[in-house]
Amino acid sequence: MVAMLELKNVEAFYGPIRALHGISLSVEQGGIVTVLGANGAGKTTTLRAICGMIKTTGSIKFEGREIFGKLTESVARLGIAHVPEGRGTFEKLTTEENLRLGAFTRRDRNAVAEDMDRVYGYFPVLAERREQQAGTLSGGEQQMLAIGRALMLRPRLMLLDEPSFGLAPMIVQEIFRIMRSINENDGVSMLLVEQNAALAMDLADQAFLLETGEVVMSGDTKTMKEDESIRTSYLGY
Amino acid sequence: MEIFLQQVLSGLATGAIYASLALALVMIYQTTELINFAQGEMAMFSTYIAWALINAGMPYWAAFFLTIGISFVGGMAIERIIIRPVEKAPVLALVIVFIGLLVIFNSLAGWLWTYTIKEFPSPFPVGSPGGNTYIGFHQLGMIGVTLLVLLFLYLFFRFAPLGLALRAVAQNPVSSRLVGVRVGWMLALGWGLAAAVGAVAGMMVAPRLFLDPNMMGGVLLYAFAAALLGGTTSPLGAVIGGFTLGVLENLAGTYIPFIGTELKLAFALGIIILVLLVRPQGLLGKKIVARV
Amino acid sequence: MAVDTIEEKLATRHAQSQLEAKLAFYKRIGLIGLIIFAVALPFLVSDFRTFQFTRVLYISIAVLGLNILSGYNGQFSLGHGAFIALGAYVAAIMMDRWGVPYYLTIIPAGLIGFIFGFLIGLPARRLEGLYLALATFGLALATPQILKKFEIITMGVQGIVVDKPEVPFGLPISQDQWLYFFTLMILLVLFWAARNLLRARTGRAFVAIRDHHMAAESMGVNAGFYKPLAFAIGGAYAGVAGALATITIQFVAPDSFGVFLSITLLVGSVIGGIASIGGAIFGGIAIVFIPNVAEEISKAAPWAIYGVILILFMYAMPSGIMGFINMLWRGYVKRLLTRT
Amino acid sequence: MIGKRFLQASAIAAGLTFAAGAAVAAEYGPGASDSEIKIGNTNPYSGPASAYGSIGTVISKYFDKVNAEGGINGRKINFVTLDDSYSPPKTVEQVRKLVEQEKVLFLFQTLGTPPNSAIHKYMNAKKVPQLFVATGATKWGDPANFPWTMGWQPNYQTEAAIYVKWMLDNVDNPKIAILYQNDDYGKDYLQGIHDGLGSKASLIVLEQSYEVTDPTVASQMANLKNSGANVFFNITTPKFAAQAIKIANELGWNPTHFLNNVSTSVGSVLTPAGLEASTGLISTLYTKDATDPAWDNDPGMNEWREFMAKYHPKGNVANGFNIYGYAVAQTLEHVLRQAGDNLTRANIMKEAASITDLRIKTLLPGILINTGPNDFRPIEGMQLRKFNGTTWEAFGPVVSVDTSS
Repeated sequence: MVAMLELKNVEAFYGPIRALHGISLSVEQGGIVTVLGANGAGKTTTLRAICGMIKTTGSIKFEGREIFGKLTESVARLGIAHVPEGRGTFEKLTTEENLRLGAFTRRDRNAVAEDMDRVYGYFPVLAERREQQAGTLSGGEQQMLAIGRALMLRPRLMLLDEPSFGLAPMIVQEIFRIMRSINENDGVSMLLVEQNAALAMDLADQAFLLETGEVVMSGDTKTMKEDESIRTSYLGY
Repeated sequence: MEIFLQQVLSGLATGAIYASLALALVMIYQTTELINFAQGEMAMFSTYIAWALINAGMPYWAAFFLTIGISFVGGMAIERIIIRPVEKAPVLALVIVFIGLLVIFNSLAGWLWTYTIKEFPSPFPVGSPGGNTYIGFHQLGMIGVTLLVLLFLYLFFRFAPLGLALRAVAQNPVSSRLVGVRVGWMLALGWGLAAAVGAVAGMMVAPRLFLDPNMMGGVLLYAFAAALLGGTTSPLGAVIGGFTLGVLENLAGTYIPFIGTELKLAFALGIIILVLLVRPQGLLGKKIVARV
Repeated sequence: MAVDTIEEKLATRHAQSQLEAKLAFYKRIGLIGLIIFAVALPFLVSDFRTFQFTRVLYISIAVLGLNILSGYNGQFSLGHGAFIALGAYVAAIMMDRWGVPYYLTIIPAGLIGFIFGFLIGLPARRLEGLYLALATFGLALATPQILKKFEIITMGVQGIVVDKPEVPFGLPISQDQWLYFFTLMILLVLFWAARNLLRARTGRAFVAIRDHHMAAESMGVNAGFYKPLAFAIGGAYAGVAGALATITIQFVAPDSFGVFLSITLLVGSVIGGIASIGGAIFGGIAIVFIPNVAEEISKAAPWAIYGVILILFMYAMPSGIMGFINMLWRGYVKRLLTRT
Repeated sequence: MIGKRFLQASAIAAGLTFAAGAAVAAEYGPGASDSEIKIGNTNPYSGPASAYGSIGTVISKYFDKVNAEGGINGRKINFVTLDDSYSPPKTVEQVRKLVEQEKVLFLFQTLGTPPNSAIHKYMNAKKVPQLFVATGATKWGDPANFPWTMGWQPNYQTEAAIYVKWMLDNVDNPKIAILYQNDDYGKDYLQGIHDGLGSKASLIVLEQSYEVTDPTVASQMANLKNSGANVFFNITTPKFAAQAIKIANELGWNPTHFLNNVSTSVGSVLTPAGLEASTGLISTLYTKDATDPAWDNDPGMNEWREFMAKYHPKGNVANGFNIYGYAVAQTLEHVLRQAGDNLTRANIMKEAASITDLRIKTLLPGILINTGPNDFRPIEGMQLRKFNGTTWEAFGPVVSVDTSS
């Protein structure tokens, strides 16, 4: 089976500084893949490289097509929705306007309206906050909004950058539960970057471990969980 | 009392001039947080285009809408061709480019059409309602058109996806890209809109001020002040700012002998600065309280 | 070559600073060379050119004031011409009304510029970016109107004519040469003072406020004092420049100080490199000579050419001439580093 | 003192020139030779006052014509005109360039009161003629103190005095309102009105000023109307004049309306303002107006039209500056022809001060140019005219009011 997303030997640079040293990884159709690693290991950079947000070399294929070197907005138009680090909320717009923006590239009005209802179905709290300025939402609500906005693109692949960051455990649980059902109900593949390895390993079927810009270990999450070193350094038990 | 009424109405009519250009300023400010100092000269140049079209025999309204179209495309072209290379340069470099544009348009207009003032037709009837001496049909029409443009912009930003995308780019270009908004074209769209709104402003004020290359030079500062007073991100604020400024200036010039007509602008600016000291976001600008 | 580890980075930085210390010596030699050139200049060119360069010098002083205010302290001013007008009128009135010799007008002009600048700077503390731009733009626009309004003091639209300074001590040079040296001397003192000021506590406070307002405040930098101080210093430099302008041109009138003077200063400041001391000289050169170049190219529409030159300049050097030179310099240092 | 050394130096230089010149038949100052006469000029070609730049342009074109027709006494005119943006410091720079580097024989038609004020002293110290300056201020006609500077057009104060005199004779119980531009030109007129009124200054009920940067004078006009005045002095440049005339009409205010000469163009002021609204305006004119149908078949104007068509096709015929520039250039041509082969600075000045009854065909009938060693005011006569809806009709004789006393 052809991988939905395939990175081969991807290097990425911040100015003269190389942040990724030839990463290769892949996401299967309908799968959830998590990228683990310490701060500065290159997790966020990997997502940015996929979206053409930084200078890269190597090959990035989405559904068999080379997307390397494309503009960020063109990548989004292919059906890759990026839920960025820090949520990227349009703070001065209302919740609903944020969601409408998610569907900016789509022309199928009726389906957009359906999707809007579906997002409100997943996150009823957003429906309550519909006309509120998004900047005034709580952190958890903004995270939900970010995921909802990504969903509005009707993506085939979602890139999620630390959705648990700075949120209370209860809310994190809730968000991860919804992510699973999005994956199952809507068939959206996911590439998840997480610090909270335990949670991520539970959700994902595949995991890649990054250290200073290199993949040091990969495999399906069940086997990975058994690994001694992973358990002590990332899972903490 | 009669002079008071006269000055207020005349102030509103003048305020419409400031408001219409302030609207154009707000268009570019929304997306780039910059005040385009060349906006007035661009509006003046558009008005010359309309004048040339009308002089070539085109009916008024055809020329009116064609000019808006030309200005829109022209504005976008300026962004794509001239502004784009300095998009990432320091703000002041952009300001210098704006100043460059200002002098280019001014000089070009003088060179092409000379500095002799031109009469520009009004689409509204001559005279005034009921023959009153306070406010004529044209001034009323000008105020009406300003409000129409405002309504159009309100609807556009509120309901059109492109309008929404423009606002999004203004706030968060990175996130905008992630949802597939072509940011570069949105900036160009902002310029196109600004040029189009400016063209309307120019064509509305020219019958009052008479068309010459310096027609909008003096208006720019007022429009700038009006936009800030209203809150630079709010089209409604810009319009209210414009009207307020027009009236304020007239009343100060009339009723405060020391200020007189010589310092009325300085006085009006002083008041605005005082307002901004108390309310830095302007009358209608929104202050956002973000939670982390 | 991509630099990878922190250790390597630190090592290169160390080597770099050592090298720069060595290069500083050459820099100093270069500076002395420039000063010698500046002193020799009036003997190499005609009186008219000398006069033109005198204009460059005093305009450079004003641009430096603007650089301190806008470049180092981040307060954007579109009204710096007002301070020049102030200094110019102080000098003109002292010379014309009270018969004060020209050389005694410089310090009062600077002082009044300083005080006035501080006063303007007080409300400006609460105005950021565009608001400050508007306020100062308004100031620039109101300057000629105010000068006309207070006719009793300023002689209104007629302006004031003053005498051209005589060469002192029987020196065998022309009046234009003497004026040039007089201006050059003041310029050197003011540039030296600016350099020391900006390297000292005050300069660091200016920059800290510009870059991280909140952080600077929390670290005990009193922005409420330093921001008006930057205005005051900018005003003082412009005031001195104004007095020198009066002495050089021998005439002041409200029309000399219109809005475009202020805009031109900003243009010069940005073209020279706004956050630099040396850039002010390039700014002065640009202000005096670009219009002449534009005029050479097209008599019909010199302003259009002027605008095109400005835009092309910003394409080529978005951080100004000094920014461009610094970039070349850093490239050169880097090349030296990789060679060692 | 203005540089004594300078004066001495230039005196010696002048002496040398004289000595060298005596050897041959012709005498030349700097900038003059057997083949060329070099003339300097500054005009605002850039900046907010660029509108005046068309004067410099039309003068250049006129000298193109002169050169194409063989020049003056066999010499081509080299007219060097530089841009000063109407900024006095720039004027000083450009004028020094003209005098010291370009070494022109003299300056001609330098434009604007502030720019000319800035170089006034310099020109007289250098003893370089500052001829026929383009400003109507009074101070240019002062041969005793400034023997190297001469004006050309009637000065603003004279004009104002003419209006005042006529008004006092013809308007019952006058109450005066004034709108003026807040600069040297407006203030000069204002001064003229005050001087003309003398002890009757209390007749002025309201004075309102405007800045050239103001977009509109609507507010001022409302106040002026409200003052209850029955006489209106409209001291404005073309754009504001057209606005003021139009607004007065809209306000239903019909005073005795004096419009200054600067803005009398039928085509570019009165037509935009509305010909009906303009009917009844009173002004003084000294040049013919191309847009006034009265001169449609005038031979003098036809000559001018031919010149415009052939040498300045881009020029706007409705622009009065094109007639002004043409007329003043013809005045200079007369002076240079009169100077013959004696082209020293001193002689140019002497010839400029000895014009007798010169008739320029684009000036109104009856306007003659006269100068003398003590009369540095070439045009002094003006004629009151009233606008009848299509043309300016003369009434009364050519008058001149002497304000020099």
